[in-house]
Amino acid sequence: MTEMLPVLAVFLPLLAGVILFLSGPGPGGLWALGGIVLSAAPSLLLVRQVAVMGTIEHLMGGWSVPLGIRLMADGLSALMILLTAVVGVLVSIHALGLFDRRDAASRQFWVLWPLLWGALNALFLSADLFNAYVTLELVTLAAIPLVLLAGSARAVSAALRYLILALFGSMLYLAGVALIYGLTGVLDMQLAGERLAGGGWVVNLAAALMVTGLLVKAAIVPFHLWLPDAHGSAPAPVSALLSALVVKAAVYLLLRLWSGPLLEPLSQPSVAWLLAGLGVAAILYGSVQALRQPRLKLVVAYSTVAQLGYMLLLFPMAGLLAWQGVIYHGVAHGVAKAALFLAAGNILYQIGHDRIVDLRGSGTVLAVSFGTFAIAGISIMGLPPSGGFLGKWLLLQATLGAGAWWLALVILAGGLLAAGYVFRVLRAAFQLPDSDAEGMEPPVRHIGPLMRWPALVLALLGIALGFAGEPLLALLGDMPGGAG
Amino acid sequence: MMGLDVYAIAAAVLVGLGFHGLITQPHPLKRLLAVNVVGNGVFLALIVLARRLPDGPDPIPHAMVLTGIVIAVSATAFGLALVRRQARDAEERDD
Amino acid sequence: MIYQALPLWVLMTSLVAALVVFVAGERRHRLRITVNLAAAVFKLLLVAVMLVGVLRGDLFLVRFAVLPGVELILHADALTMLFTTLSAVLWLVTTVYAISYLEQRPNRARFFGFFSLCVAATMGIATAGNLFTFFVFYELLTLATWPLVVHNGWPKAMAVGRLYLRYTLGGGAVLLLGIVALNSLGVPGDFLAGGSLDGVEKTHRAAVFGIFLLLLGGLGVKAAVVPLHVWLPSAMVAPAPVSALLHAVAVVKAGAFGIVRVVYDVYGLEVMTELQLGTLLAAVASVTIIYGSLKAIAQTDLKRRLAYSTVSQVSYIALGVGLGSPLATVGGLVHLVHQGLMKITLFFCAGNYAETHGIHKITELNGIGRRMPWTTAMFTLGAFGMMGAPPLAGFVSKWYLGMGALQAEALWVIPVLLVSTALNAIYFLPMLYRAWFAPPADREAAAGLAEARLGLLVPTLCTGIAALGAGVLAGLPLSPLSWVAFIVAQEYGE
Amino acid sequence: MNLFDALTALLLVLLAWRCLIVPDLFRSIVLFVVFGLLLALTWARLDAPDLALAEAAIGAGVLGVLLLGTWRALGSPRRGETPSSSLPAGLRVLSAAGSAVLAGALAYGLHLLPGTGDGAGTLALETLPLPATGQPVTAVLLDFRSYDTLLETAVLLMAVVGTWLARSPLLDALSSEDATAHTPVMPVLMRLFAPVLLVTGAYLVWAGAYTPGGAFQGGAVLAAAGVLLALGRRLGTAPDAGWLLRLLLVLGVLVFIGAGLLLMPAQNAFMAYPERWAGLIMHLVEYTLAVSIALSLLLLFTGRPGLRGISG
Repeated sequence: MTEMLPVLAVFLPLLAGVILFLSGPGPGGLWALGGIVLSAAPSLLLVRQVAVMGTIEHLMGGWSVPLGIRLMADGLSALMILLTAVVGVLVSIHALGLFDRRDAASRQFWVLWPLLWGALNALFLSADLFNAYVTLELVTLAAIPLVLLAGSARAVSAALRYLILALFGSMLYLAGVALIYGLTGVLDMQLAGERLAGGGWVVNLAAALMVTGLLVKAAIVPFHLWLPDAHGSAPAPVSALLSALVVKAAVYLLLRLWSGPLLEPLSQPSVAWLLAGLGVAAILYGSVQALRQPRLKLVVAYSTVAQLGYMLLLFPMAGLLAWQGVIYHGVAHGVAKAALFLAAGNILYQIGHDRIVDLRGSGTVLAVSFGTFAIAGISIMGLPPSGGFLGKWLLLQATLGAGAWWLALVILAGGLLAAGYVFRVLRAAFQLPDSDAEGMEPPVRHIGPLMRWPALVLALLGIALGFAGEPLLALLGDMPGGAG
Repeated sequence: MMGLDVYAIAAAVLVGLGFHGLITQPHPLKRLLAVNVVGNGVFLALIVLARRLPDGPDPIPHAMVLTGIVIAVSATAFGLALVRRQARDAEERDD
Repeated sequence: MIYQALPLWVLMTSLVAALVVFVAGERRHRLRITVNLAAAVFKLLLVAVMLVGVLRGDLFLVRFAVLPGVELILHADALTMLFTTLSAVLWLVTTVYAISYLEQRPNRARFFGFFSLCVAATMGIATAGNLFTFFVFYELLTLATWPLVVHNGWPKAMAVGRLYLRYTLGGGAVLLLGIVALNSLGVPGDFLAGGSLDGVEKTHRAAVFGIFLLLLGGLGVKAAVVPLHVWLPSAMVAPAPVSALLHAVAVVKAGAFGIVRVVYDVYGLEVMTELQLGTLLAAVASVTIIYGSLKAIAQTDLKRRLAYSTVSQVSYIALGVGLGSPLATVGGLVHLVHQGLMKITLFFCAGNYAETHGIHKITELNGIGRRMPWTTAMFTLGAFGMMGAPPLAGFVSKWYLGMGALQAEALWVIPVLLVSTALNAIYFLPMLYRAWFAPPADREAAAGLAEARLGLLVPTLCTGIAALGAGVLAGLPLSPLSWVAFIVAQEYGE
Repeated sequence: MNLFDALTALLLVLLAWRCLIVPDLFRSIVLFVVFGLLLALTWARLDAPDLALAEAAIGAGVLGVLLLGTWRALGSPRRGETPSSSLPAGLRVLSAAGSAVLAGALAYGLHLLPGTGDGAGTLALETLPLPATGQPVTAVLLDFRSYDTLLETAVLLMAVVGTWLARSPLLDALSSEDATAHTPVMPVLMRLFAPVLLVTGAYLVWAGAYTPGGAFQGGAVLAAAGVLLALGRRLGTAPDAGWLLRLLLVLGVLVFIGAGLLLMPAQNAFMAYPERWAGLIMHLVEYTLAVSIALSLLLLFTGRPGLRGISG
């Protein structure tokens, strides 16, 4: 049974998507709920098995590598799958409240989202360079239509930009894969890594192409242009999924390549520092932009641009602490950012806009949404007790251990800037309304428990992650491939 | 060494051309074409690679290209639907 | 097991109260008041049990590993109890005061929720067993106090809130850098009597020195050490109970307490002396003492004057700790409690004046002693205490500080203490004169007795008398002074 | 290498360059289609007949129809000249230089690759007699790396759903836009070609196991027949897909996943088939996939969930 779990983790969500596609406009939430359960169950079982037994592999079609495709669930995969399952279930519940399945467009959410879920799991399990390309495309093409659910012209433009850049990014990645296949004749990550030992000019070129492609997909500065528009204009559950999981997928693949076949080219100091430099630029630029956005969802979206930057700080430090820190940060960000987007979406839903200046004085009526935003914000700012803080702690330990003082300062500055944009929103909640606007209280739409609770639970999970370092890092285990 | 192969050079040039087109062309349809040119360059490179085996063409790059074509065309078709929608939105805004 | 985890329960009491208050919502006044008071009383009981336990030498320890090699540790030693007891007592009193003060005002659920959270954070700071845990609660305190500072929602309050965050979060970042840097030298930062550097100072002398500056910088913000004090006088826009709490117990004391922990339980006195850090600390504290007093004189607003007085007085703690001799330590630590009692009394009085007669300026105090004799009496008690008039609490602190300076052969401290006392008199005595002897400005103000309402007056009386008692009865067992002597005996291994 | 190859390569590059550089959108599209056809020829020459077919049918054919249709559907002001680049000249030069470096590096990289390969490809050719299909590429697609193929069909499904969500159906736009569909040429074309295309498509699917061709190429040709019918007003769109249409759209994926999952407990691996049944299963997968692919491509063209036949 255990060896079957990786396959089930990929195909039961895909199957759920197909079944929901087939089920048509029929009955409402129950089918969707069934789809969620069908998708989440194998993921959680798989994570448990990995925690108990260590790495699980599955040879697709029974063909051994290099002929066939290998699925591998190690600690990192398990952690990402767990993140996807937890965020996925909670966002799904929120979506049950938001998307009416009787509406033709909203119905497609329940087709695309399980497909996306399966695609994400497939990517996290992939141990094959070309299969990773296919799964990455799957993730992208499931994600972009979801952006359209908002139906606005802005969303359409954002989706188109996103599509073109993502397609270009994956072509660059594929070019790199072609070169690696040309060098080694294999596509399996581990085998390719063994045969690439010793490096060379072509390996460097392949690494450059693949990494650039992935940076485009991960929206790392300067390839971030599509992200704020796409994430800022999509419906809240979609924004949550995009920011928490989809952009992480590309970063995940980057980490996977770094700890595997591309270890040598990416560990050269010049490359490592270049990547970290991009990370620093992303942190500073994204945070400053987030401070200047007029709309709540755009603040949250630019915050994603900034937070992704932290994950690139891994490369020059390259020790176990940095590895743990970066991944813990990624997980914590996923949970907290999903909560932020859901909270922002709830505010938007309740009062019909998300202009920050006009939020003044709404703290009392929107107490729960703002409270959720605040709790999730703690993790985003990297303040204790939260998952974001533990990630920051590990990263700081890693930077100081490596003697990179200025990186430590960047991390701290990023935290302070994050505090700036989080509190800028919270300030609106505490501020008194303009005196002349009084008496014109805008009507507040009621949100049901389905929309309120998942956001709050996610935010609280962000706090709980501040106490869960031991078990999660035990699940993550050592760096794969003995990197560093 | 693979040696000097005109098709390999053509593949590389196609990638470069597509990249340039993507950066300089503002029209989304043109940009979609540019990305497809990049893709076709990569596919061509894979097919050139497939010819290195002594016992006939390597089926693995061929399978990769076929998969790649289907993905690229699917994505482009979706992209075209977005281009049409964007144009319609723009028209409605103008009216 | 349950007994050993008492520090956790003490913390949880406030945390649960905060949660209940948040969840219960704005309209359930009775439930909120009941929960607040019950929690405060219950906590006081727990603290009393723990106090006896510590005296008996029982071990209180809770550890929880959050990361490999990084633990959250809650423990209770004598120093913990000093701070915990002070907070628990003052929380109860302030809760009573705040319930009365905020009657009929909006957003009370929010206020009391964050109020309890703030106390929970303070308890965490008091019971923290290592720097990591300390930092967790130190930042939590920032987060919990910001909503209290901006509670009124006026544009001015929002601006001050921004200033407050800039200072405290910036300080937090610096502190974090220091803690992690210490960690990367292999020092987990556990709080152990006598220090826990484990000889690292011998191999990394410069780093250990630099890290102390980082730690001091981070803690100095909350302790309002000049020039990091700017936020404190501005934070006076907050409602009076908040000011009282910020000044007497929570925020500034968290900073001062952190300095005490770092000096005694992380660096240890030997290292402090060896690296000349004690002298540095004492010098910074002295500057702050004088500067704060000078600024206080220039203030016309009552609360602002009190705020600058706080800036000055809190640094007595740092001064005593920096001097490092046993007697100076006694003076510094006991001031942690004494200043708390006296300053909270003063702020309660200021709140009473503002709430009952709308008095904010010092000039408006004229003749108020006749209308509000009880409040003014307590104000007088606090003021004389601050000046250090015997036999009040402040005198005890200053006496020990002075003796300690002699013991440490730091004679330059004596003039500092004398000048400070003189300055205290310059800014307190005129207020007392106005209140008791100056004629009231208008006729209406001269008319009859108009004391603050009972909910405000009783807490004021309690703290005022406690401040008096702490001085007069300093010789009794379990007085703050005796307890501090008990701590010092442990720290110096006597 | 000979002159013919050199000329072909040069022509490819020239076509791509012109396609991206001409301001007129229509010419640009036509050039792209021609480029695609020449690419197909090139691939045939480079021992890749499967891919040549696929490129001709899908890359040039289906995509060409979609591109031209989209061009028609764009409002007249947007149809003509595309705005030239708004980038400052300096940046354009920079971009050109960057592209040149990219191309150069890639060419040099390809040049440096070892002249022979040893690895998965050789292994695939050696293992070939074992699986049920004799065509190497089909064996890779449906057996060794069938997982990729399965996932890629899911991409098609996503693109179809995405197109619905874009709510800009191409067929409706075309039929409302102009009357080309009503010209007398159309029905004739349709009557002549639709059956031919259908037969060709079916043949390609069936033959895929042994000769060049397969589910994708055959599916694309079948889709072309559908496009012709739609343009000739024998097929129209509907707002909602009936259950049969939905089922056919995902039939290939369902059979693929179903076969894999059902046989997994017995075979201990996903998509490993017992030797006796392997041929049958693979054929079943290929046929159902072809149907789904054809329908998906057709729906990418029509742009709305439903299809309806128009009698007349």
